[in-house]
Amino acid sequence: EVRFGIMNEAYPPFFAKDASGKWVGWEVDMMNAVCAEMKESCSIVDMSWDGLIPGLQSKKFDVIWSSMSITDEREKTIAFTDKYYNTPSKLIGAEGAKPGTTVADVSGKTIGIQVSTIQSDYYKKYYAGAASEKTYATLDEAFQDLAVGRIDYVFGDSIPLMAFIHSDFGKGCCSDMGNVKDDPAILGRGIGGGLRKEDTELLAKLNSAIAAVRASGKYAEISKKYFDFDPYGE
Amino acid sequence: MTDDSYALRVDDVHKSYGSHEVLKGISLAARKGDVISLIGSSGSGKSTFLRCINFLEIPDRGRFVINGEEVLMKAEREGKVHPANWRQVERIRAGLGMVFQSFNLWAHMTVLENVIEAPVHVLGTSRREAIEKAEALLHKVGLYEKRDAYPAFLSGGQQQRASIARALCIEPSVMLFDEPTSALDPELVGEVLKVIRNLAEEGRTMLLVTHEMKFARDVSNHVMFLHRGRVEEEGTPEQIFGNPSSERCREFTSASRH
Amino acid sequence: MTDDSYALRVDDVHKSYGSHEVLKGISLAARKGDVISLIGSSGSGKSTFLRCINFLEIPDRGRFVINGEEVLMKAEREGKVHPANWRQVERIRAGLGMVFQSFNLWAHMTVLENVIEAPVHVLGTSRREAIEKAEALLHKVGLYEKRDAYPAFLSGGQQQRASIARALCIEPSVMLFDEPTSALDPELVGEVLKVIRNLAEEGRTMLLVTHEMKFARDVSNHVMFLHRGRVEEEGTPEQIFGNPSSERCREFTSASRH
Amino acid sequence: MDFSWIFNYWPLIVAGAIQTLLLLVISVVFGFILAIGLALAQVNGPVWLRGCAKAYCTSFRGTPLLIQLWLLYYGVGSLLPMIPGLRTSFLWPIVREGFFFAAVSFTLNYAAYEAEVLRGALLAVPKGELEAGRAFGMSRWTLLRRIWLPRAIRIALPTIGGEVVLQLKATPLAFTVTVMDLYAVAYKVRQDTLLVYEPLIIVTVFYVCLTLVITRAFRLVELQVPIRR
Amino acid sequence: MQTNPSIVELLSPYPPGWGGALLSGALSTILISLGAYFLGIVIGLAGSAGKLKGGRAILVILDFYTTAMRAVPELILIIGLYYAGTDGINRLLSALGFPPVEINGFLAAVAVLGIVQGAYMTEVLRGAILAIPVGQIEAASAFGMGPWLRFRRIVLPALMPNALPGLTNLWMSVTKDSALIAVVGYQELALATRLAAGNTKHYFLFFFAAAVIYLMITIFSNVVFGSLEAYFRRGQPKAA
Ligand SMILES: Nc1ncnc2c1ncn2[C@@H]1O[C@H](COP(=O)(O)OP(=O)(O)OP(=O)(O)O)[C@@H](O)[C@H]1O
Ligand SMILES: Nc1ncnc2c1ncn2[C@@H]1O[C@H](COP(=O)(O)OP(=O)(O)OP(=O)(O)O)[C@@H](O)[C@H]1O
Ligand SMILES: [Mg+2]
Ligand SMILES: [Mg+2]
Repeated sequence: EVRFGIMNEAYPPFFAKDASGKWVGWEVDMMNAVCAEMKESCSIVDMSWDGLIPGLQSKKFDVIWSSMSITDEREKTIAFTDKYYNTPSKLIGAEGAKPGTTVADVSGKTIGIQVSTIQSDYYKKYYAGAASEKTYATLDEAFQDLAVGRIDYVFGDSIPLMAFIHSDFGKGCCSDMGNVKDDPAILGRGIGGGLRKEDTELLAKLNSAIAAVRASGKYAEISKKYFDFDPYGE
Repeated sequence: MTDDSYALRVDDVHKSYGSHEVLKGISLAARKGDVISLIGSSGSGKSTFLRCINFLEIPDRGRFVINGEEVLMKAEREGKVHPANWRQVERIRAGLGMVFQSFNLWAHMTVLENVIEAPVHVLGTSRREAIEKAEALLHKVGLYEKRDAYPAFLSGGQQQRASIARALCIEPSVMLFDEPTSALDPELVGEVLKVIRNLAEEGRTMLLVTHEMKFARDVSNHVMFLHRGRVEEEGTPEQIFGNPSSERCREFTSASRH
Repeated sequence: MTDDSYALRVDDVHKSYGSHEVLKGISLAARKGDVISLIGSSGSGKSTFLRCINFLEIPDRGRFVINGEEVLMKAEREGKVHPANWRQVERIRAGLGMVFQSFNLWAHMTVLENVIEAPVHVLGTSRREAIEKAEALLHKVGLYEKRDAYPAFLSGGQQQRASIARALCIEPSVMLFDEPTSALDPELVGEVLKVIRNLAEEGRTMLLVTHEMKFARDVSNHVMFLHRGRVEEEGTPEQIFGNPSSERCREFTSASRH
Repeated sequence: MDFSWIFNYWPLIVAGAIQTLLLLVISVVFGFILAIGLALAQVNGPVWLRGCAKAYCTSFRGTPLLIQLWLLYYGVGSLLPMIPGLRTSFLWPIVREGFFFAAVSFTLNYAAYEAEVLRGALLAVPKGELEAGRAFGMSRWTLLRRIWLPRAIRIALPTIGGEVVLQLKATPLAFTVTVMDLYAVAYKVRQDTLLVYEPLIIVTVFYVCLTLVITRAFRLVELQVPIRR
Repeated sequence: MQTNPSIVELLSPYPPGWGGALLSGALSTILISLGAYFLGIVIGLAGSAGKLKGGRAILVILDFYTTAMRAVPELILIIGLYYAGTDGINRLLSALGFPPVEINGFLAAVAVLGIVQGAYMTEVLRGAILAIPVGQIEAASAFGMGPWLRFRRIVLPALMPNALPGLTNLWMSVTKDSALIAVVGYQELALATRLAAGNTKHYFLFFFAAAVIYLMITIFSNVVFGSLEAYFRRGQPKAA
């Protein structure tokens, strides 16, 4: 049996526990597909973010499957599978702001970024000199501040950002500034499952299962339910 | 006679706790230099009467003239009265010294701090001056060595002496003593007697609750016997102790002689 | 004479607070029915001595035999001693009644509850029986009407009487009274005198701290005069009050007569 | 254990520690002053004031601090720019920041808890000592300043010490309004490196030191007046 | 895409409404808090007695306990006990040839929160005991009461009015600190609220609902603590 650790917060459409306590979302469907491919029975263990790494290390479960970005820094501590999705990053701004994501566009403005994301690395490399940064624990808080005008942009993954813009709350206040220029070195690594470093056997199995799901068309089938584009990225 | 000629004049004080009427109309008039003793059995309302005079208990009824100043009262619901102006009461209190039956020293201050507290923070005496006066007083009551001790570490009599020194240090024109010698040995009682006599000679007025008849007789020029919330009998010490007219008073005073 | 023939025997009690040596070796021996008065100036260590006898203060040194039972002591650091067995101390205390100088009634209990507390919870008397006895005692000290009042609402003398009733209710074989009449009027003092005489006739032993020389003379068969932490003089009341041999004692006792 | 990350993060750590300290000191000092008023209102204020103070304490102790912070930051905070002139005044850079809202809501919350403690302590001061003060002609204010409060605070000292430490533990919530306190820095390090214990240990060491300082300070005040036992 | 459910639908006790999840979260919150609180009281009583009466060694230990347990973030305690602790125990067990055990997350949380509460309570109770007029305790000793009887009959009733405000505060904070148990995968009120809000994006609605539930818990507790205080203040004259 393979146990998957998912963070016990709601991150729709990727994962969320519904009111009856059932796990739903793209990432959950993906997990089931990968399990079917591996011919393993799977279960979900949910934890707060604080509990994920200790839970993995003390073998409460085997894989972190919770939209975790792959970074060099993190790879020092745990092992990652190949990416299973990678969505573009974008800026959203106040309604009526001029679309555009170049350094000149954001110059002198304040950008809200979720703590310790690939976007915050990207900010450091490109925007740091021109714009100032505000760090948030969650994107939701950044959205709120954007709505009341404390910050000028939110920089993050395009999927939650677009979901916000289309929500009741975001509709009136904010609009899309466009995707940022890609930098594969930072943004290109995508989301992967996290494993204990010694579990190389499971890692190999997961990697081939992910590839198989992608190749068999199952991936596209799942994605169609949630998105009108391919979340795998380039 | 006008109010002005009295240092302390109290008329018809009433006080009840719930349905229990403790004071049923007590009056008193003291001229400057008078020493008036209040005697009476335990629970007869002596402490309550003293506490009404400085409004620690609010009397239900009564008229109070202290140092020539009448305490303004206003009517409340149920026919009771209330001081109209607490400022005035506070000002008047600063001229009244009180020694409590249970001492009530401030536990977070040393003896010396207790004694200088009111002079410094109520009367505005300079700290140095207050300390000088306090130390002299502490000498007088034999407590100089204990000036830096906290009340919890004192013997009963020492606490009582500290409490007396505290009251004397504000040089009040009227003093209210609630059994000031209850915890003192005979020698100290003699000392306190001397102190009170000196104060009376200086023209200060004293109201004294005591259970020691000999002390009352020695120290006072007027004695009041309280019984069942009324003044049963009053007069000079000779009269009260030598030849009381009321039966109850005779019984009471003779008990100390049996 | 053996220890057994004494109801209370104390040898060479020492007690210091910090560098201040309060008791410098006090001894006492009381037979059943003895009433011993301790007199002495304020701060001379009378209360401290009483409190050492039931180990509210732990004496630095001393030997204690109470009701024929010796309190076991063990040596501690710095040459001081300590009761070896607190269980034993508790058992012995249950046979000692104490009236505190500051009454120390339990504030969260009514007068009646205060009085029956120890009989019911320490001695295991049935509640009904304890209440009966308590009510009789409260009658005797004139506090029956106040049995359901909380201590904070009592006058000083009423608190003292409640405290006396509380001590009597456990029918102790040895009683320690710390100025039991300080807040009482002369009539009540007479009552307490009678109570003590009755108790003595029943064979109970009493140790009594008092500042009222007349009371000490009337009630006791032995008087001890404490001075500077030592027993300066002791003897029968006639001797101490009539013809004291020490200068200091003469001074002290004569002060109450002037 | 791996502490190599400290080299990259130490400026953040220092800044975070300062933010934590500032939040603690501000909320404790101002909260305490507010608490005195609230406690007094409950102990001997007029009926309506008593009711208001009680309601304040109940609602601020009764709801999570996080929610109070959010209501203030997103609710009141979004109304602030509508006050004419505020945007251009010198106050704006202060009242715009999350730190301001964190400090205000921590202060309000701390005051509610502390008021309750003080209320009990004020009631525990022996009545006789207050009467003595009154008998010597002390005004309400002098009595409060010289007798009632000093006595009450001494009685409550151990509990107050605990409340201050509790307040220290509440400061991490400031991160939800973008204040990078020490705990937030540790959170960031943990997110970046996925190290579980090491960043928290730095926080712990800082908290322990601060708690030691707090408890020692309270001990010193406690020892000022010896207690007979 | 999502339709727009009404408030009634969102708060309905049956899924997909979140009312049920919130209420069962509230129940867990209360249970955890109660467990931790009573554990804390027991520890606090023992701790304060030790601090007041104990010898040097006990004092040092208790000082360490109250300082450390209050200073160390609960998160590290709970992670430490639940993860590192179980790790350690199981390693020990397997070395001894026993099968591994599972520490229940709920019990771990109650234990951690209770131990932390105990540290605060130790101080609250110590202060409350010190505020009892010493004569009342001496009187109890003088009448031959043993330590336990003395505590039960005299010290406890006398300390309660002094301690209750502090104890009430601790109860108020533990009902909120119990949110920490999310670390070990338990869903109490705060987490249920975040889930509901995150799922539906109706932040204000759910945070408001949660605030109301917390406030109800508080108001009910206030009634309980208030009547306790009134009871224990019997015999005290009114404040002037
Ligand atoms: N706060 C109070 N509430 C209710 N009754 C009270 C209160 N204070 C005093 N009493 C009652 O009023 C009566 C008079 O009390 P007071 O203290 O004036 O007596 P006293 O003459 O000073 O007696 P003592 O000589 O014993 O001190 C007593 O019966 C007492 O029980
Ligand atoms: N806990 C204490 N710490 C330090 N000194 C104390 C303590 N208790 C009493 N003393 C001191 O010991 C001495 C004797 O006190 P004690 O209470 O025995 O006197 P006493 O003879 O009963 O006097 P009184 O007649 O005034 O009650 C006093 O000087 C007092 O200040
Ligand atoms: Mg009286
Ligand atoms: Mg004494």
